Amino acid sequence: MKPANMMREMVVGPQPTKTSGSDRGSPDLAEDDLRRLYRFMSLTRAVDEKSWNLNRQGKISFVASCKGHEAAQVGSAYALRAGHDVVFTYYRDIGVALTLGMEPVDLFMSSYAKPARTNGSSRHLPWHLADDKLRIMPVTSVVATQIPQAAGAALAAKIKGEDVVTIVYFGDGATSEGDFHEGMNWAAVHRLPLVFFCVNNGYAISIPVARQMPVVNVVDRASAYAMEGVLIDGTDPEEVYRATARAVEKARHGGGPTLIEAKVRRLRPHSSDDDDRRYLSAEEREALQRHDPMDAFRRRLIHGHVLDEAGLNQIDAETKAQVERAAAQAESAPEADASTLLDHLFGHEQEGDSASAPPHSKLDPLSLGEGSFFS
Amino acid sequence: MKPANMMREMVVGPQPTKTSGSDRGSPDLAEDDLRRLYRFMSLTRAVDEKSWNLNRQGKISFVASCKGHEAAQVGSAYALRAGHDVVFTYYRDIGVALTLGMEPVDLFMSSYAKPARTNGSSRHLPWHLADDKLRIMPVTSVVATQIPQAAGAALAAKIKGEDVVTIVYFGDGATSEGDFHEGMNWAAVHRLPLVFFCVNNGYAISIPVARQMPVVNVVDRASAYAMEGVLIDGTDPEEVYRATARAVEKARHGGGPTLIEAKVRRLRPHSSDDDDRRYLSAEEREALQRHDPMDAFRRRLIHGHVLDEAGLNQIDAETKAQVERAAAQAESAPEADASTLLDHLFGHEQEGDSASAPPHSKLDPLSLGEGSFFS
Amino acid sequence: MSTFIEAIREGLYQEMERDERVIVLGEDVGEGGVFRATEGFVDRFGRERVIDSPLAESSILAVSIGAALNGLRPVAEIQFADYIHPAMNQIINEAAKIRYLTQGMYHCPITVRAPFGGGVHGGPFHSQCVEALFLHVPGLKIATPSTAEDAKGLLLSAIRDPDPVLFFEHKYLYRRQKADVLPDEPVPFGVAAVRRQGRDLSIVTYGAMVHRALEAAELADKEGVSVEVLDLRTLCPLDRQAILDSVKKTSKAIVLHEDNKTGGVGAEISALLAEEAFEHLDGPVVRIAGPDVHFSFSHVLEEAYLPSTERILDEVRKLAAY
Amino acid sequence: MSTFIEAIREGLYQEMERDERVIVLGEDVGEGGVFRATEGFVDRFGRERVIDSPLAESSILAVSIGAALNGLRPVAEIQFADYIHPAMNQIINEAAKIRYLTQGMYHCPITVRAPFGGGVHGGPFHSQCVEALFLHVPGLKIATPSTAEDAKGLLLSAIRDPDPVLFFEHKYLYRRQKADVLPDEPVPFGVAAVRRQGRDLSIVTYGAMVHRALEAAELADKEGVSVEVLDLRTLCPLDRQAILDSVKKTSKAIVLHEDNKTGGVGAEISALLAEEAFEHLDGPVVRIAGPDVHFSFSHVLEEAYLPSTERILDEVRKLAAY
Ligand SMILES: Cc1ncc(C[n+]2csc(CCOP(=O)(O)OP(=O)(O)O)c2C)c(N)n1
Ligand SMILES: Cc1ncc(C[n+]2csc(CCOP(=O)(O)OP(=O)(O)O)c2C)c(N)n1
Ligand SMILES: [Mg+2]
Ligand SMILES: [Mg+2]
Repeated sequence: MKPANMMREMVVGPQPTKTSGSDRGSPDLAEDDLRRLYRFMSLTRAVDEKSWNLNRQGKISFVASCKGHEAAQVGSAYALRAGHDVVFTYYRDIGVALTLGMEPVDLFMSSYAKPARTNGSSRHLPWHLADDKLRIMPVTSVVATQIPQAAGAALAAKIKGEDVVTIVYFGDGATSEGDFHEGMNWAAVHRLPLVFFCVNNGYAISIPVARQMPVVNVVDRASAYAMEGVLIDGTDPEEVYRATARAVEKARHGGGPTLIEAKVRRLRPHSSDDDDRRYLSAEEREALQRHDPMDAFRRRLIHGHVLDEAGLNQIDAETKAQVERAAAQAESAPEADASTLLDHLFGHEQEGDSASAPPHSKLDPLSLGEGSFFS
Repeated sequence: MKPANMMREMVVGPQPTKTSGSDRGSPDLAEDDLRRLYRFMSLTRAVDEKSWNLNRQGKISFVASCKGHEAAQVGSAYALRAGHDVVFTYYRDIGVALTLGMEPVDLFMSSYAKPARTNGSSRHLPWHLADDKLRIMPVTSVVATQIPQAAGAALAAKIKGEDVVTIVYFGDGATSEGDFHEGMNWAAVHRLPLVFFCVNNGYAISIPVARQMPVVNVVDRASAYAMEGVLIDGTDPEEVYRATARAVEKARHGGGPTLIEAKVRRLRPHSSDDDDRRYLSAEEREALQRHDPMDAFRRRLIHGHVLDEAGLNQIDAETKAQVERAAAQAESAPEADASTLLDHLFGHEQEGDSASAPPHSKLDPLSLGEGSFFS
Repeated sequence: MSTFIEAIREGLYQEMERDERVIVLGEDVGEGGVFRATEGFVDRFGRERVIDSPLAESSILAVSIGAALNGLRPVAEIQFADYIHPAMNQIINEAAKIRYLTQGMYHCPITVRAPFGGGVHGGPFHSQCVEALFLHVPGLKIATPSTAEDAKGLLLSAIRDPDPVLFFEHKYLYRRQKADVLPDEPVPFGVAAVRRQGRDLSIVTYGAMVHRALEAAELADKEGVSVEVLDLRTLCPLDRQAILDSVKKTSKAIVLHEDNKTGGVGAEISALLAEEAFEHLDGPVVRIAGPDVHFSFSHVLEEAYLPSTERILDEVRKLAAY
Repeated sequence: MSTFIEAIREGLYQEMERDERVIVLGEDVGEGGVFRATEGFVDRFGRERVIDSPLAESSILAVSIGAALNGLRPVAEIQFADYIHPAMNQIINEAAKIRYLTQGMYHCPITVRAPFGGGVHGGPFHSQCVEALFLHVPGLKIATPSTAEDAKGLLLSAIRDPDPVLFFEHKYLYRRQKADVLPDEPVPFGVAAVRRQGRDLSIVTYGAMVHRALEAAELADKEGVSVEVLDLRTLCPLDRQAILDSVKKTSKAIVLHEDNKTGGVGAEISALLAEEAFEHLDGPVVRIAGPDVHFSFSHVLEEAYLPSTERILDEVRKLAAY
């Protein structure tokens, strides 16, 4: 059993590297950074709350809330070089996207199923992030598939000799899939510049971690790959930032992959389609609410004289207003056009090969099926 | 790095159980047992040698030799209750089958692709064992698929409340597949009566373990599942027997699963289609031959006065003669009958439900495709 | 009145009562499953027979196979058919081949339940049709009930079947299809149902599209075109005789499904007709299907994807006039 | 003279010389691969670009996808097509959907090479045909060369293609097909080849069966039946026009493949003809295919499984006389 301080940062794994203090040279967070972290968390919370409310009003059909995950998402993304490092997310990682610079409207466009450049909006499910400018890679809803894909992206960076680090996000449930094992194994065998960031919220829908895996922590799995495992309190954005920054810099300098496990609590059901009262008692649900990362961080900022109550409220008011505008903009955006249904199944060009390549014949998706459907 | 005695039996994993001595009450091997072990190993070697020669003569088209694996196969199978415990093998496990009581002729029937009751003979590839009387479960050639299947068989035994232990064999390469991870995880979460028996011969075809996994030993993966891992010298049948017997009895008495890793050397190429001179130097190949389990065990038996040279040779002569008869019998057996091609795609009965079940209509495989092919 | 999903639940419950070898396993089945098919099962049958699996589909199938080989009758739930793909190796290379490769020494009586199909605003990963991926594989049976009665009756057959059955439940029907009385006995596999008699042309279909075909047939009737609607119920065994009989009677055929057109189940049925009913055909065999793209989340795109009653009616008119 | 497998090797080598974004990865590719397609590649291109993978097909695909998303052009080798199934999720749910779901923002230029097909005494796990499992999936291209020239030429197209290509190499042809001169330029996808002109009926086929069809056509010619043989070369894009053109000319069609009959590629081609060439057909569309069972190891059973020249000839005679 773990001691009471299990939520504190600790290093596990077979060859534990000393990570206490700032011996990896990861910069300490200045007050400005803390205020920025708070703003991103506040923005994330505001998007999440608004989305949940829109769902309850019947305006958007699906939300996988990230309430409770904000510190893990924002703190880790804050350690990345936006637009340079490669990012694989999963379906509730809006805090990662917002921290990297995605506009809230992009998230609402996807929730409203309105067509937009990013996130496969209108085709893909809400919050299935994709943005080439931010190097947020496309993902599906299929749990864990992005994990070995991230190994591929990291392998490419290594082959190309770039100083790009790849980070991949996933839940505790994802670690049961074979793809988790295969991705960890590849990364470790090839010592890839890759950070595995597991957000352990204790449940895969209704299934508690104890019915998913025989070990107490996800990081207990790191030793099977001779990989460093770092267990952190995912409700503390500073701790998340420091651990991620260290892992990222290690990866950037040839030190290979790290598995970070950020323990968080789910402050809402799994998704807007889930009713957690079926598997959690009122007491259990109430206990979860005590781990709201916003509350803790607010207290810390006040206590450290970084921001006072009024300053925090001011930020919250600003992000809320920003979010209201974004949601309204998405709500009034035009619906998808049915005539686009067949577009973009295949490319018509041979990228980078336009000169030497032969013309591909008959690549029009129209010829691949219902040619007359729209004609 | 492991100390020099890494090939000795040792226990790894997070909660190491004391396994030195005979404190689990596993019976020590009597002289009779040793002689029996030797006979099974000799028989296994004889079948293997004969098969290899038949392949080189062009009489049988495929052999996945088990030369070098005999002690691991025989020693472990000797710890099972034949016909009671459930056994999942892989394509080179003939020593397991012979020890459980399979007749050599059954193996040759499968090599000659002649129809027989067991091993899917004539349809399946050689040595893809299946024998319901011996409770050897059917397997395919697809690496690692049998591992989570074994968890299912063990789960069934647990649900039925039987004192049946399941054992599953696989190679080092198989541990890279997602199915290995998923099977280990199930077994550990459900504390199943299951023994994972990994025969680590150092290679997956041409790929050395170091390019397959980042850890030194397969048992280093056990801790990810809070499972006991036992590393043994797979060329020593007594050590193999003792470790397996302990794991089997532990499983039988509710102690849950164990991962055993038996280190062996491949004394032949991966299969009759492989040429290991492409990836091993002459010195490397020669060094492997120094780990022949037959030689070591013979010396031990002579030294311990269990059998003398003549006695050993006598056994070898007997198994050789037995094998010659079996091969000849298979060679002269009739070929498959083309008219059986469509048989056994589906069952025509509803097992155990004949009274209450409705007649299934049109289940004849003939109606499912080329109905007129043979008519 | 029982809904389609209640019929599933009742069938499963009845079989677990009747045969203690039956177990269910899958993600979240313990708390009832995301569609409530196993609601209350843990209370009645205990966690030993109602097993929450880790989030790992390959092992859900593999564990089912292993348990079946060791005497149980597992019913695996794949939460959405869209997530059956990680288990395809265990289904296609393992379950489907056991009986054939061992020449009947072993067999693999497992049932795999999976909600499939679109029209519920589920987007690309809660809408997929996967039946055609398995139709091609020898050794697998496939059921696709379209009514609440069949949902239960075919499920009883599936669970009692000695071979692997993929049981695809169209989730659009879960709460929309209802039955006054559910059957107590299994509905046999391989027997198609004529859902509506007709003279002028036959629509061969299955799953949710049965109901759109019936709507279109109703409208066509008002225009004087008599449409027969054949519900296949199971895709393997496929009731070839019923298809041939219907088309021999009407001389014209439309094959209808929601799944992508190319290489879909409709291709097999068209090919069957082109090969074995050629002399009886008075017109081309028309396929109405989803286009060869993926499902989309936007309701505009989803509607554009799904064969509509109007589109069916349109093709009926054209073919009738041929 | 180059064999089919040498043509593959030459094509791969040429592309790796030409474009340093091309990497190969797979089991045993470092020592040349079990069929020697990458013999000598490590010496020339180094282990950074010729990557021995762990034994794990899902990750071979996933790593390829991720590397493609990050700018490389991976060519993955699946040792035998029979082992592609663990990777089906990464192919069907991931690679095939990336461009469509992101509306072209991302695309996935990977090539997956896999030896397939029987006739080499490989038994149930070194003989499978898997092309039909992917034909149904929007977003995947599929090449099935039948000659050494096409083996190289289509491979160049595959590697330069901006989308995922499944490149299925019939292993029966590896050493049996030879070419004097290999093309230096890509052979375009989606253009079928008339391998033999004929008047009386068309055989539409691909892969190793092209050569059996030609044998049967030769024999039929002696009997006064003129058979056209159409080699599809790629199954997606499918050269629908060439199929329709050929059958409009001859009025009769046989669709031939080695893969299981039900739900095979032949079903799609038959359905296409039944739908779009109905008025031109003077006889049923005949499918000749493997029966709906698995491959067997016994040569007797394997021969019984595979469509033989005699069987093709027999069907040609019957259809010609129709
Ligand atoms: C392969 C696959 N199987 C099942 C699902 C359905 N599903 C969606 S989310 C989820 C639970 C995921 O849990 P976890 O990885 O812990 O992430 P969390 O949602 O808790 O953040 C499941 C089972 C899926 N999306 N993909
Ligand atoms: C899923 C799968 N991929 C590839 C193969 C081809 N193959 C057959 S044996 C083998 C190596 C297996 O190595 P290991 O598990 O160490 O067992 P060993 O043969 O060394 O005993 C490979 C790659 C296969 N049979 N199955
Ligand atoms: Mg979770
Ligand atoms: Mg090995």
